[in-house]
Amino acid sequence: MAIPLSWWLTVAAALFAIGLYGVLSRRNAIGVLLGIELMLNAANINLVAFWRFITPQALTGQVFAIFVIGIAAAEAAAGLAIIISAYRRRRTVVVDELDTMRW
Amino acid sequence: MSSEFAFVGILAVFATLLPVAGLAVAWLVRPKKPNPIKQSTYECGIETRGEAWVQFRACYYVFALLFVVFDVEAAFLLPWAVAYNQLALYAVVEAVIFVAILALALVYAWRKDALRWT
Amino acid sequence: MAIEQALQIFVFVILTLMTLGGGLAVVTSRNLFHAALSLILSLAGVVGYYVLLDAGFLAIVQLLIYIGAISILILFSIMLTRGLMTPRQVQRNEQWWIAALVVFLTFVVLIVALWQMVWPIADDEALRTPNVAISQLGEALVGPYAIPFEIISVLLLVALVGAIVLARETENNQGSHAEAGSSE
Amino acid sequence: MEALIRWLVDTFPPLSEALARLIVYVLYSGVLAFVAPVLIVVAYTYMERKVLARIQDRVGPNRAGPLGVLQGFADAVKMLTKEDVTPACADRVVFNLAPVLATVAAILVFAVLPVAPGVIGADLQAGVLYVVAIGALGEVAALMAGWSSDNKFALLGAFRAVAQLIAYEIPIVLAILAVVLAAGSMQLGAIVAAQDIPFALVLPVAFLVLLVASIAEIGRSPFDLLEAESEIVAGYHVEYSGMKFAFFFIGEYMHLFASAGVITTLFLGGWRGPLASSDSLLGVLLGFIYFVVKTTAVIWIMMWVRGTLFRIRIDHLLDFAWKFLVPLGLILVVAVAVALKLPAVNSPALRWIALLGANVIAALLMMIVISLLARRSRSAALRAVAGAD
Repeated sequence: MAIPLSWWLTVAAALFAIGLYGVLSRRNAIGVLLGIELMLNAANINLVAFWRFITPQALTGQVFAIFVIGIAAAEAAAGLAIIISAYRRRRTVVVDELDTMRW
Repeated sequence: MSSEFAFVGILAVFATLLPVAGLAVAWLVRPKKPNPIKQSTYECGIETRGEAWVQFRACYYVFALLFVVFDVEAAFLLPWAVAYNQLALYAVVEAVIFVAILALALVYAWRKDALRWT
Repeated sequence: MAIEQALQIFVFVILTLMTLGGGLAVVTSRNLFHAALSLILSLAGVVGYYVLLDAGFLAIVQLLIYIGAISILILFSIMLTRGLMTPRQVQRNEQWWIAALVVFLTFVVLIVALWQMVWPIADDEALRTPNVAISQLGEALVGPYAIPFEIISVLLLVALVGAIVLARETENNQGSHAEAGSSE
Repeated sequence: MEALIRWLVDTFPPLSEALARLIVYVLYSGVLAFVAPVLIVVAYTYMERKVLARIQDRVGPNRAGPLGVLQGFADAVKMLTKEDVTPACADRVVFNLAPVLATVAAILVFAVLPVAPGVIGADLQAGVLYVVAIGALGEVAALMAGWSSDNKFALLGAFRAVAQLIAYEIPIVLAILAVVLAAGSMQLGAIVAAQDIPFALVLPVAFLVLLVASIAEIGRSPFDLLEAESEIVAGYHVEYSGMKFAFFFIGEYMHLFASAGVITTLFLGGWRGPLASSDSLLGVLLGFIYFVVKTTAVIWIMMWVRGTLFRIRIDHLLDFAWKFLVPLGLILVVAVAVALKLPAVNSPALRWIALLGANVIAALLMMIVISLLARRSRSAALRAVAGAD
């Protein structure tokens, strides 16, 4: 293994930070969702890296990563449906303007 | 890194080179005489009205959704199919339940007429 | 062996440029369609990461589900919510600099923490022979992980039902009005 | 491949195993990426024109070279020297990337195809899944092309294309699932090795599902809605001209050959045939010939279908995928799984019979369901008519 574990974790942390920035700074709901996808991927890189370096004989890391991908699919499907529904009712996908649930 | 994926990587690089080289050669030999009429949008011959961003119907989304659901199903069922010969009977029952739940999703979409192209 | 290691590092650097560069473009691009395409680039980098980590099956699942399905879904939704595409409005909210600060601090904390940590790395023998058999993965999915396996299918069913209800509800509310602008 | 690597190492002692492997890989991927596309496009465009001409009672190309065999090269020169017109409003980067991605996606499938005994670029553990996953890149390319052209027809074509491609990808996956169940592996090499009887004979329903869905997946008539000339000009690549269009075209024919190759590998025994083996050079060559002949036969069937059937409507197209092929595939997978676990199935011969039985039962079940549904919708329609009176 030419690349040590800490490099992988660093890259994953960087990707996570980028995704977090996207979630916090985007006005567009779909942009927020893109940020979430980045964060999920960062988590997945960590899972696979830990599996490879710490428990390479076990299956847990890979199985978990597959479950995360499956859950990400469900999350994207439901999230985007909500966004499309909101767009069709309110004609906007700007997060700040979707505030009916605030009160 | 396994050697099989190394081959896929090499092939990916070469496969990118082909169109890039082709486009580069074409860029060198082809004539370049642009004018505004030529570069306008090619639709009906009369002048284009409005932007290309016409509103699309939501039923496209429902089909994409079903696709995602079944794609995930495939990713889960294929390892099961590979291991099938080593599996006991309970594993078959589990997978049948898994398929049945997803078939339920299809039946629901069907019953709700979400599959109809209106 | 040294050549192979150098090659791995080279590939790793390229993949990192793809992943992080794509990620940066995702969060900064003004054009949402470009942001989604950058997401695909970033995800392709992650596919390469999985290959480098010897998780070949996972790499292909990532390609199939993330690039093949989820990003198509995202591109579709971007095209369905068109209003935001035409005006070149600012895509950042007012608190973006607070967000940047928070994110930077999080990143620093994470980096400091993970570089100080001593990880219980497996022994060399185990590192050389990772368990990558797909058939064992399949056995695990219906064996010890049987309950999550079934729950995933229920989750997908629920997500689908919810999404269809949402999409249909709005169609009924707006009736023919919404379809007036449709293209076909 | 492995034999060639070993031969290189033995003949040129200073060569290390890794280096020999690298040389072989570079050579083979060079062949796949540069030689194969040219040969395939020239040969199969010529074949397609001749076959269609014969079906339509015409002569077909007969000017360039004897019998018009050089037509493909003539087209290549024409494409190369054509002026490239990019719409003024197009998003140039994405516009130029789309044909590149379409070509790359089509070529990458060849990495896992066992084209001759022992000749396979990468016998990935998840080979068939890789084939399906790479197909998804083509969808992304279509969306990129349609979006960046800034043209209503292109965008509409891209939407239609993707709706169609994703609809028919699911039946493909389900048919493949049946094959994987029967073969017990996702490696294409192992699937070929498992076909003592070609799977087309024991899994005929899965074979037909894959064949029909593949025709749809490569967007050929009767499923050519994505480039229906009479409706939406030319689909997502309306605005492309010259070499950029040519690369969409190359990608299409590479995709055609790759799909037919996958069908051959999964269902027709791949390179298997009398005397084909990896032991001798002759056996390898013979295996390659069997592979090409079988693949060409599949392509010929696709051209025959194209020349015979007319384009179907988009709602019928999607109905056919979601309301017929997908349920059929689901029933088939369950039936095959159950058949393989029957206690009586304990010898190879019985295994084949059980598989065939599962296919027949799945087809019958689907027919019963369809006829019941058809009867119900007919009576509902009749009631509606009666109510209207």
